[in-house]
Amino acid sequence: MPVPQVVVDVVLKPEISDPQGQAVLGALGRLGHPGVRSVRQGKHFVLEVDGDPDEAELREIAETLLANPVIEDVELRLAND
Amino acid sequence: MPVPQVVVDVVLKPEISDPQGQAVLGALGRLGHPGVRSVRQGKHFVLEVDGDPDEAELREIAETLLANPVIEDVELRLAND
Amino acid sequence: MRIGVITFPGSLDDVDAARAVRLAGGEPVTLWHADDDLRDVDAVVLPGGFSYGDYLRAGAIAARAPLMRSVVDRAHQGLPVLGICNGFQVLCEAGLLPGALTRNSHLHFRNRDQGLRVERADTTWTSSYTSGQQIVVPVKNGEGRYVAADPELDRLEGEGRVVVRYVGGNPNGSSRDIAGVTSADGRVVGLMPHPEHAVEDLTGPSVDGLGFFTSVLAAAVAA
Amino acid sequence: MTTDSATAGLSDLDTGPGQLADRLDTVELAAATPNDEQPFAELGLRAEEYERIKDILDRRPTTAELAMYSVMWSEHCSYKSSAVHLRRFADLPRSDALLVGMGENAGVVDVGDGYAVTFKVESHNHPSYIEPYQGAATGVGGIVRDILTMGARPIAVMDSLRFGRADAPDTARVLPGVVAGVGGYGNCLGLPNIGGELLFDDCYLGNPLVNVLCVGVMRHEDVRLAKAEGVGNKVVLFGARTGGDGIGGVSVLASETFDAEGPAKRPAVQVGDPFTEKLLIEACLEIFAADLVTGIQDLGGAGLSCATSELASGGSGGMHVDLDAVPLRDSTLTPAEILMSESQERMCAIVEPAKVEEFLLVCRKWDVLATVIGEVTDGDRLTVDWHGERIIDVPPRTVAHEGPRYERPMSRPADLDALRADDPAQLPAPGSPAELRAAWLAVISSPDGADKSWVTEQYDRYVRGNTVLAQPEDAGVVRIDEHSNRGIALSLDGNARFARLDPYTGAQLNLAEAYRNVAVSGARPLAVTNCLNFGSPEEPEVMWQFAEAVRGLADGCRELGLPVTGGNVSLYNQTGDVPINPTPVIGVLGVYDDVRRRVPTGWRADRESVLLLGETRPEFGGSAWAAVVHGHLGGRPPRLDLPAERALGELLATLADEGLVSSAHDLADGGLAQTLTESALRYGVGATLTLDGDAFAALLAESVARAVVTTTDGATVLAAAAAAGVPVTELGTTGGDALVLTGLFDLSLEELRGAWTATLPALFSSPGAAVGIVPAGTVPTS
Ligand SMILES: Nc1ncnc2c1ncn2[C@@H]1O[C@H](COP(=O)(O)OP(=O)(O)O)[C@@H](O)[C@H]1O
Ligand SMILES: [Mg+2]
Repeated sequence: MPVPQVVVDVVLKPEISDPQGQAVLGALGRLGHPGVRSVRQGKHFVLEVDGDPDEAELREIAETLLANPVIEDVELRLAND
Repeated sequence: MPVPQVVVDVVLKPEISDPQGQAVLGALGRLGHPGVRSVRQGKHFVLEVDGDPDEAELREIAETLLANPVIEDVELRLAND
Repeated sequence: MRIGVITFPGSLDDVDAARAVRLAGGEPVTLWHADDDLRDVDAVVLPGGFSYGDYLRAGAIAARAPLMRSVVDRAHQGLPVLGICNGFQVLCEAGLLPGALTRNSHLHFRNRDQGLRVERADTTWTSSYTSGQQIVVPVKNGEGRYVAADPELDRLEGEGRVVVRYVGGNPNGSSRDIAGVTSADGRVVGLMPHPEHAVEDLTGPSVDGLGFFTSVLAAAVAA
Repeated sequence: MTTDSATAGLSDLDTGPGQLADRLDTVELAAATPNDEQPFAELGLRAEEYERIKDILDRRPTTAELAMYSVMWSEHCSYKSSAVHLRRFADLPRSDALLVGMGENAGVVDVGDGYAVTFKVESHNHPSYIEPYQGAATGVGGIVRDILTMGARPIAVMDSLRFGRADAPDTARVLPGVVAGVGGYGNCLGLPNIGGELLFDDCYLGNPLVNVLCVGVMRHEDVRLAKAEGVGNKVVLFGARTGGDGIGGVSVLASETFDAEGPAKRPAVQVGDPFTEKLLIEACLEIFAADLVTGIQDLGGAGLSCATSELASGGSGGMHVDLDAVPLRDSTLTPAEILMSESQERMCAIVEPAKVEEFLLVCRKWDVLATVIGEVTDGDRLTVDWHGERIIDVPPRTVAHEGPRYERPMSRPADLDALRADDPAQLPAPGSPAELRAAWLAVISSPDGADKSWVTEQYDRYVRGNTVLAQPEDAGVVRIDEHSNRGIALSLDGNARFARLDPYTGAQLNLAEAYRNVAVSGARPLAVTNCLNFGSPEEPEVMWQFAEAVRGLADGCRELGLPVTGGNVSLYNQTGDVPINPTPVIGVLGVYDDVRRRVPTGWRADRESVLLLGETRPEFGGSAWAAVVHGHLGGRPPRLDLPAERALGELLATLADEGLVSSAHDLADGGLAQTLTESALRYGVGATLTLDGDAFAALLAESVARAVVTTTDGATVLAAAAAAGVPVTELGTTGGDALVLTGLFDLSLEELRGAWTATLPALFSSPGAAVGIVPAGTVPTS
């Protein structure tokens, strides 16, 4: 039986500047990929949980530990596979 | 018209140790979330492209520039919204 | 006066902070992150370092350590707290100070001797300075860029909550050159530069950092 | 032992004969199937080495034994090509300062007041080429564990780096990652980086050098050794879990050359975890303080194979390990893979049964995983069980200390005479003051001569609060006692151009430079370490270079009265069949009774006399001027003069002790021009100077045994120099915002600073570099 997986993506809020994304964008431009217009870099977590995932608990983990709500937004999804 | 978005998730290859994920896992245990059994931490990129995304080009960008193919795997998806 | 210095797993400048306390004339008291007892200290320093490797976000995991609950409670009752570098990051993550510290704009760790202007010489930790005084202390960080939303920054400026500002170059891209901020009551202060590395002629670029530690001692005497 | 290796899968062993998927290759099976074929050649063993293993065991080895012998008999672990030469160091006259000599994890030196210092350099060249950040990071981790293993608290690191041409695309890939890795790991451990080297040359393009030094301090009585003694004592493995990292790395990759396609086998890169290492350090120091171990060894190259066989071999010989007890990160590992894994941040200790509980308690406090995996046994066999069956039964000495030794053939490089005949005296010299000025600027703004702060600002120099001098000073200086102010100084130097022209003299010149850097800083030189980076030992010309360098270093140490406390050999540094220039990196440790007497390089005050100590000759062979201005390498290196170095060193120590000089800076690559530039720019103080005689030689020749000092008491310094037999030239006086060379030209500090500081940022500050993005096609296909 597959272990339930939860994927959490954490991205900087749009109003917070993202030097890593900027650096990637700059490099892509120089390397001949001018079609990329913007890049934002965030974090990606894959959690495996025992038994049935408790969505409320996972959301709390994501919003209070994995992300800093002062500067970051969170997206969470169950990805059983 | 929405700008086409491409999402790239970069994760460490399974055989590579992931101290970042380990640190999160340890914290979750101490904070009373023993149900989480494993955590892997990776990077999450959101790219906006001009016009129609050229999937082959994007895949190349993801695999050779956004990730270090020696230690990382890549997942790419189009996320028009 | 007893000044606690907390050691988290991955704290590095705890010995330095304790030395600075001693050189200022205080009694350093070691505190362990996993305890919940503040051992009757009169003030607390959260030192620099990489708590839990800073693998998740700088300061994020340490801010949730058992001892931090006591620190937060006592800080709300007026206990003086100083966060240096990683300590500043922990205080922001714990909600004791506003804003957040993120990856430097140039994306490198940077260690240099840095000019600072003391904007507020009336906090518990800066009373040994004069307002507007310029000092030199080391900075060394990879995630030292102070950020907050613009209205929040306006509010902080309006309330005079910026304690120190970078001069002669901004080492990490911090908003409005902010190097350190304070709580509304002036008793909790956080800053990215390392005053504990500027307390001896032999080992520092200056002895300008000593004032942070003498300030809190003076405050205790006055109280 | 740490490792200079990247890694390869051990797929041969998974499916090799005798290891059927459902049938474990046990000692019993090996005895019953003597004729099974085994993949010894794929594992880097020669046919006669394989035969010797069979002789030792009186049967064929099991798969696990074969794995163990192959890694331990690799060049990297067994020093099979270099050992016969390295003996020269052991033959040096015994030094009173040496508490623990060569052969242990690191040598230990008495620095007075009951303090002992241990220091050592290690290379992590090949892994850093494949994955610059992690390769360099794990290099720091490895050498730090070596120092910790001796019982010492690590107190500082240094890094000596060499890359291909500064403007080559692959350098833009490798350098930023290496620097970030050295910084990322060292900063996170809380170890100040106090110095190093950064040099560029085409010969390192496909084979950069990443050499890291760590230094540690302890009390004399705290010295720990790698030996397993006391029957019944427990073997405890602690630190990170064991994963599939770097399996077979040592044997396969440190003993293999790189061609354009990179290493032949797919590497499994090791990812460093400095946070775990920091906890490991604190836990170990608590364990040492409570006297809980009788022997200890770090796990580096060859992992458990190395640690168990070295501990057993260093002790009474008997040890039993139950491999099932090893905590794994990956449950699919085979026993051979567990034994060879190079997972980082692990240590192995021998603990008396009565102390095991307390040991485990300290580990728990620091969140360090610790597991009893075996015990010291009677007899002289190392045995290992897996799932209740015996898979290893060997005499540990044959694995760890009695590996093969070769007298490799040597021959003097065929091109050496032509190279030496190509005298730089034939190069066009600067004909006018304007040309000389241009040559000065070219040298100091070349990637080798330019300001290194782009690199060194990425390193924490302040942590621990005891750093007295760090980059860009001549030596890194650390206080080791806050009350007595006892301190130490360290410098690493490795001029490979000189060594290419003459490896014997070149090694001595590097020793002389490191010695001089320590001496100008006011310390008394005390001991030597080294990291010898060379090409393939199977090339007779390389082997000759190696032997000459070792002979040179040993002779130099004898003359200066310094012991060699240890070192590291890194061979197979080449691209295709082109070896790197021989690169013996030499480290000298010095000591201060009172570190407040340290002498910095920079000028701080106006109106001080600027004096040049030592004698200048028109020596340009292997010089920075010839390389930078003419792309030339030829002729003879500068004449070595160790008695003059010694006289200079003693004079400088006296001047420092008596507080007679306010600055001192040695002359090395780039000659006086480089030294004046650095001293003036440090605090922005200029000078007005007059050069006698040939201004070109005065500014750009690289004669040895020289230093510039500044003083407010010129007469006394002149007298002291005369008494010491050191020639002195009065150059002029500090002050102003320019270097004014009377009758020649002026260089404003502003222009000088612009030229000196712009080079590295212009090369390496592209936005992509910081996020690891470099032009396609430059990533090694591995
Ligand atoms: N990779 C490095 N890491 C740390 N410090 C470095 C590095 N490279 C150069 N430095 C420092 O920069 C300064 C200049 O280096 P170098 O010219 O090689 O010194 P020297 O000629 O005195 O040996 C020294 O203080 C040296 O320690
Ligand atoms: Mg020097």
